[in-house]
Amino acid sequence: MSIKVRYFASLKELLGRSEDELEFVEVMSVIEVWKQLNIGIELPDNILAAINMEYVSLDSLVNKDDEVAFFPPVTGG
Amino acid sequence: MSIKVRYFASLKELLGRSEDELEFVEVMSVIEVWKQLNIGIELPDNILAAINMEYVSLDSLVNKDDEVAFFPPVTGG
Amino acid sequence: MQVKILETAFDPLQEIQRYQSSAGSMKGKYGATSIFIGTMRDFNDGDNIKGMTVEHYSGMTEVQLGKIITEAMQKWQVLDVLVVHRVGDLYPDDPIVLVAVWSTHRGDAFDVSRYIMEALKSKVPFWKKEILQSEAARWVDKNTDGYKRHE
Amino acid sequence: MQVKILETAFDPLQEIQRYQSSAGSMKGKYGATSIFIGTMRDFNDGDNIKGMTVEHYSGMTEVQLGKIITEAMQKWQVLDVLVVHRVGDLYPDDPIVLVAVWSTHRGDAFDVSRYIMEALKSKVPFWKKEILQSEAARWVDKNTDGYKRHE
Repeated sequence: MSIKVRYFASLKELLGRSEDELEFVEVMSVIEVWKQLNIGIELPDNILAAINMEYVSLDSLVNKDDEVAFFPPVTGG
Repeated sequence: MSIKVRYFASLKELLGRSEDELEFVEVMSVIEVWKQLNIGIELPDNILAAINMEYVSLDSLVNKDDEVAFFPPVTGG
Repeated sequence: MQVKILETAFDPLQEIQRYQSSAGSMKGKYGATSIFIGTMRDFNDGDNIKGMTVEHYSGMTEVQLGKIITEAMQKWQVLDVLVVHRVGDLYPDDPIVLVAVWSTHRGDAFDVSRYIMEALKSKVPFWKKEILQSEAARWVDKNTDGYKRHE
Repeated sequence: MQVKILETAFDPLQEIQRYQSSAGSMKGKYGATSIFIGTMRDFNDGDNIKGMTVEHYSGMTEVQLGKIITEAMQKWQVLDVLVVHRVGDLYPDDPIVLVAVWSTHRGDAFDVSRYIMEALKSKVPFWKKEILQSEAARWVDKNTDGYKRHE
């Protein structure tokens, strides 16, 4: 029972890795997931978050087996 | 020295001809050109007029060697 | 800029390909291409349509299309424009009109392709006559605003 | 409806041709096709660009594109939609994105192609990294509104 956490694009380069696993202990918010995995690194202002491939706010709750993602503004097209 | 007058689409079919020549005697308006050539036939309400391939109002003046055209609303595209 | 009035069937995608290849100076410069293709349907106003004849005022057609494209190129930032329109006898699924616009940024390409189509529909002297399944023929009396009519 | 994410170069006109031929049920029914093609430029923000890498969040890309297309098909009268987007390494003049929309009337086709492009640019998880002539690389920080920026 774990949470998969993914990072993309410039954020991935900034952190130097593309994903983390976090053991699921209790329900927590997206921003708390970030804080647990990136101690001392503030989440940059413009970063977006998703749970299970849907956009969410940073106070949304993360459950076991969820996939959480953090990434900068999208620039496709 | 004459004026060439052209009719298009449903108006051409209504009149049974696609063009007229009118001898140029003096400057006159577009609507007078119509009246001289189509005695007793009122110009249908929605008909548009052009002089030398530019849209004009019915009171615009026609000069010698001008090409005048009458046609219904356009339906291309 | 190019305007073509064609009396025989054309392939819009081939026209775009041909024009884009010939306009080599645009290469690497255009980020956006907006294309509109109008195709003959087999129905209109609740009737089945088996054919169509497009008449035009040769000469005025080119003058008016030229004005419309020039106006668009003055108002927006556009690199190039291609307009192709069929005249003569058409059948369902035949392309009627192609408008293709190349620009650096997408906003201009979208605006201009739509502007040209709306202006073409209201100002360029083409007229459509529909041949119904019953062989009856009728002139299309006016162009609509481009959305589904409440029939 | 079809969404394709491609890791190798594609020809937008061939994709349209292929899709239109396979969607035989549309024949005679669509009067309007609106197409947008986004192409890689060789300049951006005042710099010459020699290459680009497009990264995406595989899975979320398809989920978000599917939602956008479904929303558009609920809001407008549309017959079919094709969206193709490149990922991986691109070079100037390479197509990046294709949006093609088929509808009965032109208003819907114009509205939907633009709606999908704007939504794609703001919601679908693609990211572009530009390689400058100097070999320096930089992430594009955000998409613009689609008009020329005052640089």
